[in-house]
Amino acid sequence: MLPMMLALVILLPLMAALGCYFLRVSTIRTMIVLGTGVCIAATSLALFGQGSFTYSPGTILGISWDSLVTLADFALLFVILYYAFKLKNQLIKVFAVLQIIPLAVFELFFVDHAAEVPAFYADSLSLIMVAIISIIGSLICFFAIPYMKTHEEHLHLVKSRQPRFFFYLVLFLGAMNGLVLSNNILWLYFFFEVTTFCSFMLIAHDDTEIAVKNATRALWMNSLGGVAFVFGMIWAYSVTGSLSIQAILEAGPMDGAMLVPLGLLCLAGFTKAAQIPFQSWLLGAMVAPTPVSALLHSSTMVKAGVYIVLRLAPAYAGTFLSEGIALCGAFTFLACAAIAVSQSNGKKILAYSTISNLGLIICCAGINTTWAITAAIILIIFHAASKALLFLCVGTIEHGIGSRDIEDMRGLYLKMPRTAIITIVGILTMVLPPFGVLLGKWMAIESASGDLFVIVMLSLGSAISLVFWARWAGMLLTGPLREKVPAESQNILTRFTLTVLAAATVVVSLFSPVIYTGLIEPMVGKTYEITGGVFSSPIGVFAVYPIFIILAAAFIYAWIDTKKSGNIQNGASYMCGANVKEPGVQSFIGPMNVPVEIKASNYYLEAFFGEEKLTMWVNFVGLALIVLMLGGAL
Amino acid sequence: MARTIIPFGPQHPVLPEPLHLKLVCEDEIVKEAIPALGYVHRGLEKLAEIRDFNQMIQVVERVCGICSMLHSQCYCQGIEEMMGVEIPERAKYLRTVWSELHRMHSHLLWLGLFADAFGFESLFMQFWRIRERIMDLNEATAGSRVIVSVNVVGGVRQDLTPEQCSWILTEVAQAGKEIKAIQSTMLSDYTVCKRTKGVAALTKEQAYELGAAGPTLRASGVAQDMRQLKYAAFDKIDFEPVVEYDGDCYARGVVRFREALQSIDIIRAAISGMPQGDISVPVKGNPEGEIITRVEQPRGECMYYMKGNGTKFLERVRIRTPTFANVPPLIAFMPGLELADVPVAVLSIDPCISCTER
Amino acid sequence: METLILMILGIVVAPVLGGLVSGIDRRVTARLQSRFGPPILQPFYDVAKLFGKVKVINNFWQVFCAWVYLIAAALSVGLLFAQSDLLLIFFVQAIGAVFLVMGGLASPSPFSQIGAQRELIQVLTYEPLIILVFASIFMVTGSFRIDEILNYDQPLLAKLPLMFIVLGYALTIKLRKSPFDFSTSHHAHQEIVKGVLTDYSGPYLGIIEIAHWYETIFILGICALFWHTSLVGVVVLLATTYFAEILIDNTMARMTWRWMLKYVWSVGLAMSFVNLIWLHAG
Amino acid sequence: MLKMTPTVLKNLFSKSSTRMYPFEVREPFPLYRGELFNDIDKCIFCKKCEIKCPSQCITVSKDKEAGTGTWICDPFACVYCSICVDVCPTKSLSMAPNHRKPSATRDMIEQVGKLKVPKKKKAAPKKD
Amino acid sequence: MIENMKEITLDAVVGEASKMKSDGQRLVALSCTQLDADNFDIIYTFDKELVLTNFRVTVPKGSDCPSISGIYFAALLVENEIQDQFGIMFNGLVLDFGRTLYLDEEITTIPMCNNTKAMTVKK
Amino acid sequence: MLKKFIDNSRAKSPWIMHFDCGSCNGCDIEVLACLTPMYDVERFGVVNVGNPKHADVLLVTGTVNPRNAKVLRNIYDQMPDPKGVIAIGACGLSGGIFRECYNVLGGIDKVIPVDIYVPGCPAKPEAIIDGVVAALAKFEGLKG
Ligand code: SF4
Ligand code: SF4
Ligand code: SF4
Ligand code: SF4
Ligand code: SF4
Ligand code: SF4
Ligand code: SF4
Ligand code: SF4
Repeated sequence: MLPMMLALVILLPLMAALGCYFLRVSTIRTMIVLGTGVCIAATSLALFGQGSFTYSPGTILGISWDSLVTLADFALLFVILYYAFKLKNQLIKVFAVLQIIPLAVFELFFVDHAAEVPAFYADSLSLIMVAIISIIGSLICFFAIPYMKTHEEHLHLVKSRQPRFFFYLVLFLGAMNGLVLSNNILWLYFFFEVTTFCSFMLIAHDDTEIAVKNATRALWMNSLGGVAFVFGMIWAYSVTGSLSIQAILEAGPMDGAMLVPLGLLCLAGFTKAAQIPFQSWLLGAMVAPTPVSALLHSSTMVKAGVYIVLRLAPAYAGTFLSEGIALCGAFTFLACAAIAVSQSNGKKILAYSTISNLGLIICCAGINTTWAITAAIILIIFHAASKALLFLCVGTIEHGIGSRDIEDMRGLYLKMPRTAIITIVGILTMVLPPFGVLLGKWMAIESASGDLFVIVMLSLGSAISLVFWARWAGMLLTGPLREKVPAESQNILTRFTLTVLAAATVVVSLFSPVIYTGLIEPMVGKTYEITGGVFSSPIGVFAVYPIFIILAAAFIYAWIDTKKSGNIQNGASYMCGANVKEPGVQSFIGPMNVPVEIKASNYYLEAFFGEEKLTMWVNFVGLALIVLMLGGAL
Repeated sequence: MARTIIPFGPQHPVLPEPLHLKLVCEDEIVKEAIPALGYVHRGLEKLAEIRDFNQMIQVVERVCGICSMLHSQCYCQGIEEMMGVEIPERAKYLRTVWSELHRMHSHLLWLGLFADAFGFESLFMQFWRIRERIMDLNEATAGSRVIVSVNVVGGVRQDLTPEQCSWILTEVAQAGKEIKAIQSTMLSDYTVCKRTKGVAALTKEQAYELGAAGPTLRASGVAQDMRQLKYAAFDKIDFEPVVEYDGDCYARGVVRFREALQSIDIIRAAISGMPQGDISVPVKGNPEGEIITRVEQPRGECMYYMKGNGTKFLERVRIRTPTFANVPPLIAFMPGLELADVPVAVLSIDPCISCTER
Repeated sequence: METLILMILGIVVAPVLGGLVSGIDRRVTARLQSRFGPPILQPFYDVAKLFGKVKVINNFWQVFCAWVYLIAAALSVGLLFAQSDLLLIFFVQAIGAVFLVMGGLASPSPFSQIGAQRELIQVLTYEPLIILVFASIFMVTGSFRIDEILNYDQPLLAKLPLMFIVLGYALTIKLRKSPFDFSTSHHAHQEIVKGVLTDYSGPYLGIIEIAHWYETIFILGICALFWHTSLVGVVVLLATTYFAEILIDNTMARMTWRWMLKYVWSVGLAMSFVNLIWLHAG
Repeated sequence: MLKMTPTVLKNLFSKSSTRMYPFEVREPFPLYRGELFNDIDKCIFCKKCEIKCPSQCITVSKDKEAGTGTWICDPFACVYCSICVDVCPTKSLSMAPNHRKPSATRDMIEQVGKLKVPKKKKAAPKKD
Repeated sequence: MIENMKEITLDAVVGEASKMKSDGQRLVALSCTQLDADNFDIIYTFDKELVLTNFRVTVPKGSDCPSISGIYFAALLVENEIQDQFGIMFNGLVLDFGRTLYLDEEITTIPMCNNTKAMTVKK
Repeated sequence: MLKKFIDNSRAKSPWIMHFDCGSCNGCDIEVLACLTPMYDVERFGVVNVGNPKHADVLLVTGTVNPRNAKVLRNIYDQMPDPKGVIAIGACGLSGGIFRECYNVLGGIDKVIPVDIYVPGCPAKPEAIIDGVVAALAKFEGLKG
C-alpha cells in the first residue's frame, strides 16, 4: 500500500505532467489535471492513516533508485548550466559549476554507496506538508485551468503555451511531495533543485523581458542556496558519516563543527524561503501568472525552505545558531511587514506578507521550544491556505477589473461582491482570532516572550501587518451602497476553488484543536491542554470554540441587522456641505463651481516604510545577521 | 501616486467661517490647495447707493463684527477728512480706548481659536474666559458686547465717566495678569511649539511681496503698523510695532500675544492722557471728493477708498480689508503642509472671510 | 461555570462603569477649564438620545462593522473579567479595531477615509506597546493568564514602573485623548471633522459610543493588573491614572500622527528596554 | 510640556466661572441696547426714525381719517443701533437694557396711537 | 486728497506695476469705480514705508485689462473680484475664477455696474 | 421604560452644530462664547459637534446667498430627524441690515424651516441660551 501511495503522490504528477505536455488538447489536459488533483489529494489524506513511516524503494529494472536520482540530479544541473549560458549569466554559471564539481567529487570519492539509507521518512510534519501540497496545490491547479485560458486571451497568443505551463505546474507538485518525504539528503537535494528549476521556468513563462530577468534572478539566488546545500551536505556527511537526515537529527543537539553545515543547510532554506536579504527573487516572481504565485511562491515551494530549517531544528536546539535563526526570522518578519505597508500592488503586498510570515515560522524554528515548533506547524498549515486563497482572489480580481493595484480595488464590492467578500474572508483569516494564522501567531508570541529582541520585533511586525491587511479589507467595501449588489458571474472552476478554499480556511481553523491533538501533539510532544476547544497551558489560554461561537453569533446578528437596514434612510456622505446633490454622484462643488469627484487613497508612508528607502538597510542588516549566525556557528 | 482629495469647508468645524479649500493630499501632505470664496459675499459696498453716508456707518460696522469699531472709525475718519471736520481731542482718545479694547478682545479671541486649531481646548477656554472681561467692558460702556456702534461722523456717541475709566483700568489690568498666567503655555509649551514652530513660514521678502498685512507681516520681520500713521490719539501715544522674525505660525501667535498686552498699555496711556471736552462736533453738508484712509485693525492694515459727489449718498465705498491681503500668502504657503497643520496655518493669518468678501 | 458568570458580569457592568467614567471625565474636564460642566449622567442621555434618532447610513457595511466592533469590545471585556489570556484578550479587541477601520473605510467620505487611515496608524502605534507590556508581565509572573498573574504576590508596578508608563501611552491613544486624538476626537474641532465616525449617526453612533465605554473599562482593567494585590491600591492607581489622562488631555495640544509614530515608538521602546533589562539584571 | 498644569489645577480647585444663566440672571448694564420700545402716546409719527434707521425696519404711517398713526417695526430686521432713539424728537423711543426673547414666529411690532396733530389743533382753538 | 496719484494708460499698467515692484513697493489694493455708463476707473495703490503711491487708469466698458497678477501674485484676488463685480475681464490671471469668485449663476446682472446683464460665465 | 428614557433624553442632550451662513462674525463669536466657561452651555448637555450627521440642533447665523443656500440645504438634509433649527441675529432672521444687497436672499427661513428665531445684532449669548432652551421645548413635546 505504502509504495503505491508514495508513487501516487510523487510519480503520478510526473506522469500527468508529461501527459499535459504531449497531449496538446485542452479538454484532455483539463481531465488530467482534475484527475491527478483529486487522486493526490485523496492519497495525501489516506497517508495520514499510515502515520509515520520509513521506506526505501530499492531498485527498478536493476538500477537502484539512488543512482537514478544521482543521474537525474546531474542532468538537471547541466540543464541549469545550459540555461546559464543561454542567459549569459555569470553568477548562475559559477553557482552551477560550484554545485556540479563538489557534488561529483562527493559522489565519486566520499559517499559510501553501500550504506543503507532509507530514502523516505515521514512524520506528522511531512504528512501535513504533503496534505497542503496535494490539496491546496491541486485546488490551485484547478483554478489555473480557466485562469490560463483568460490569461492567454489577454496576451493574444497564437500558439498556446499551456502544455508547457501545466507540465511544470503539475511536475512541481510531485517534486514538492518528494522533497518533504525524503530522508536521504541527496534525494532531498535533488527535489530541491527540481523545485528551483520549475520555479525558474514558470517565472519566465510569459517570456517577456521582465519575466526573463526576474526568472534569472530567482535562478541565481536559488542556485546560491543550492551551493550552500551542497557544501552543507558534504560537510555534514564528513562529520556524521550518514546521508540520512534522521541519523543526523538523532545525533541530538550538536555544537562545534556540526553547526556550520547545519547553518549552511539553513542558509539554503533561507534562500528558498526568500528570507532577507534574498527576498528580491520572490518579489520578482510576481510577474508570473497568478496561479504560479499562489502555488510556488506562497503556499508551497517557499515552504520547502522553511521545512528544511524546521526539519533540522532539533539538531541545533539550544545553540547560538538557533538564536541566530530566531533573530533572522524575526527580523524578516518585521522588515517585510514594514515594506509591505508602502506597497499598493496587491501581489507585492501578498509577496511581502508571505516572506514576512515565513520569517515568523523560521523564527519559531529558531526559538526551538516545543511550543514554538507547535506554533510553526500551525502557521505553516493555515498560512498556506489563507495565502493561496488571497492569491487566487487577486488573480480573479485582476481578471475582473484589469488591475492588481489595491487602489483600483476601492469599492470592489460594488462590482464583484462575491470575490470581494471572499477576499475579505481571506484577509480576516490572516489577522483575526480565532483563525489559525492568529492562533499560530499567538503561540509564537507567547513562546518568544522570554526573548527581548525577538518579542520586540514580533510585536512591531504584527502591528504593522494589521495595517496593510485591515485597510485592504476595508477599502473593498468603500462606496455608497444603496441597493443590493448582484453577484458577478464566474467560471465554475474559479468559483469552486475560491469557495472551497475560503470555506476550508474557516472550517479548518475551527478544527485547529483537533489538528493539534491528532497531528502535532504526537510529533512534538504535549504542549497544550485542550478542553472544550480551548488551548491552555500554564502560560496561556486560547479559546477557539467559545470565541468561534460568540463571533459567529455576532456576525450573524450583525448581518441580520444589516439586512434590516435595507429600509432605513440612505444619506449622502459628509462633504462639508458642498455635496453635489445627485443620487449616486460622489462629488463636491469645488472652486469655480466645478464639481470635483472625491478620491481617497491609502497612506503608503513612503517616508517611514518606503521600499527603496528600507531595502538597502534591511538587506544590510539581514546579511549581517546571517553572517553573525554562521560566524557564531563557526 | 495615491492622492486624496478633500473638500475642506465650506462647513467645517475648524473653520469659523465658510470658506472652501480643495485640498489634494498625499499621505496627508498637501500638494495643492485651491480656495473658493463667496459664501459670505453680500455686496454691501453697493448699499452706499441707497443708504446715506451716516447710515453707512452702521453698515460698515457690520462688514465684520469683530473689528466693527475699527471699520466705522476708518470710515468716519475718511468722511471727516473729506468734509474737513476736525473732531474733538477727547473723541480721538475715546476712539483709541475702544479700538484698543477691540484689538484686545479680537486677539484673545484669535488666540483661543488658534489654540483650538491645534486641538488645545482648555487653552481656548482660558483665552475666551479672559476675553469676557473685555466684552463686559464693551457692553457696559458702549451698549453692546460686539458691535459697539460708538462712532459717528464728527466724534463719538458715548462718553466715559471717570468711574468707568477706572473700572476699565482695573479690568484690563486683571485681564493682563490672567494673560500672563498662560503666557508660558502659549509661548513655550512643548506641544504648542511643536505644532506651530516652522509651520507655514514666510520670509520677510515673501511676506512683503505677497502683500501680507498686519501681524502676518510683522511676524515676518516687517515693522509696519498703520497706527504709525498717527491717527486718532496715536500722535500723542507712543508705541513700538511688535515684530517677530521667524515668519511661522508661532511668530504670528507671539505677535498677537504681545500686541494684546501692548493694548493694555495703550489703553492706560489713553485714559490717563484723555483731555476733558466735547465728544463730537456737529457736521453740516455732504462729503465730496476722493479719499483713501487706513487704520490698523487687529488683523492688519484696513484701507477705505471713498468717493463722494456732494450728495448724501457716497458714489463709491471700497473696502480693502486685512484678510483680503493675507489670502494670497495663505494660498502660497499651503502646499507642503501636513493636513493637521492646515487649520493652524489657515488660522495663523486670522482669516476673516466676512470682511474679505463683504 | 464561574468563568461564565464572571464574563457575563463583566459584559453587563462594564458599559455602566464606562459611561460613568466618561461622565466624570467630562465633568472634571469642564472643571479644569473653569466651566460648570454637564451632569454626570450626560453620556447616558447622549446615547439614549442617539438611539431615538432616525437611522441614516450610506453604506450598509457600516452597520455590520459597528455591531462587530461593539461585540468584540464587549467580548474582550468579558474575557478580561473571566481572567483569560492577556494576549488572547488583546487579539479579540483587535477584531474591534479592525472592524472600526473597515466601517470607516466603507463610507466614501474623505474624512471618514482619512480617519480610518489614522486609526490604523494609531493601532500601529499602540499595539506593539501593549504586546510588550504583556510580554513584560509574562517575564515577571511567568504567565499570560490573568488567573496566574493574580496569584503573583507583589504589585507589578514595583517591578514594571516604566512599563506602566508605556501602557499609559497606549491608554492615551486608545482613549483618543490629546495629544493623540487623531482618528476621531472628543473635541469638536478637528481638521478631519469626526474622523472614522464622520458618517456614523444616530443609533449606530450610539453603538460605537457604548463600545468606547467597553474599551475604557478594558484599558482600566489592564491598568488594574499593575496593583492587583490590594483593592485600595487598584482604586488609587486607577483614579490617579485616569486623572492623569484627563490632565494630559487638558494640558497638551493635539500632535500629528507622524510625530506620534516616531515619538511613541522610540520612547516606548526605549522605556521597555530599560525596564526589562533592569528586570533581568535585578 | 505640561505648562498648562498650574492653570487647570487652579481652575479645578476654585469655583467655576460659569454664569448660571438662565437660573441666575445678572443685573443688566444700563447702557445696553436691548429691546426697543415706543411710548406710543408720546410718538408724533414724524417719521424721523423711519428715515434715519440704517436698517430701514421702521414704517410709520398715518391714517388721517381714523385719526390714528401706526408705528411698525420689524424686530427681526432691527440691528439695535439705537439711531432711532437718538433722533426721535419726542424721546418716545427707548431701549430696555435686556435682550429681546427668542420667538418661534415672526411678529411685527405694531403700535397704533392717536395722531397728536389733531389733538393739538383741538387744543389750539380752545386757547384761542 | 490722495497722495502721489498719477494717471496712466491701460497699456502702461504692467510696466508701471513692474516698476513699482522693483522699487520695493507693496501692493495694497485695486479700487474700481464706475465713472459713467461707459467707463470704469481703477486705482492701483501701493505702499512703501507707510507712504502710498497710486496710479489710475480708465478702462472703457467692454475692453479687457491686463492682469498684474503675474507681477504681484497678491493681485489675483482683487482682479477676480473686479471681474465679478464690474464685469471687467483681466487677461493673464494666474488663477482665473471666471466670474465665480463670489457669484453663482443665480446672479444674472453685473452687480456694481448698474443695469447690465452679465455675460456668460467664462469657463 | 427604555422608551421613556430615550424620550426624556432628547431634551437633555441637544448636540448643536453651528453654521455660519455669511454672518459678519458678530453672531458667530457670540455662539462660540456660549460654549466657553462664562456661559458653558454644556450644562444643558449641549455639545458642539460640527458634523450635521451628529447634530440635533442647527444654529445658523448670517444672511443667505445663492452659494451658501445650497450648503445650508445640504447640511440640513444631512441631519437625522428629529432636528431643530435656530436662526440667530438679524441677518439670520431676515437678512438684517443687508436685506437689500444684491447677493442676499434674505433670512434662513428662505431655505430651511426655522423653529426658533433669536433676534439681536448680534444676539447676546444669553439670548442664544434662551433660544436653545426654547428649542428643547420642541424636543420635549416629541414623545415616541
Ligand atoms: S493579469 Fe493575470 S491573466 Fe493577465 S496577463 Fe497578467 S497574470 Fe495573466
Ligand atoms: S484584457 Fe480585455 S481588452 Fe485587454 S486584451 Fe484582454 S480582452 Fe482585450
Ligand atoms: S474652531 Fe473655533 S470657531 Fe471653529 S468651530 Fe471650533 S470653536 Fe468654532
Ligand atoms: S478683519 Fe476680520 S474681524 Fe476685522 S473687520 Fe474684517 S472681518 Fe472683521
Ligand atoms: S426688535 Fe422691534 S421692538 Fe425691539 S428694538 Fe427692534 S424694532 Fe424695537
Ligand atoms: S421719531 Fe419718534 S416721534 Fe417720530 S415717528 Fe419715530 S418714534 Fe415717533
Ligand atoms: S435700533 Fe437701529 S435698526 Fe433698530 S429700528 Fe432703531 S435705527 Fe433701526
Ligand atoms: S445680525 Fe448683526 S451681528 Fe449678527 S451677523 Fe448679522 S450683522 Fe452681524
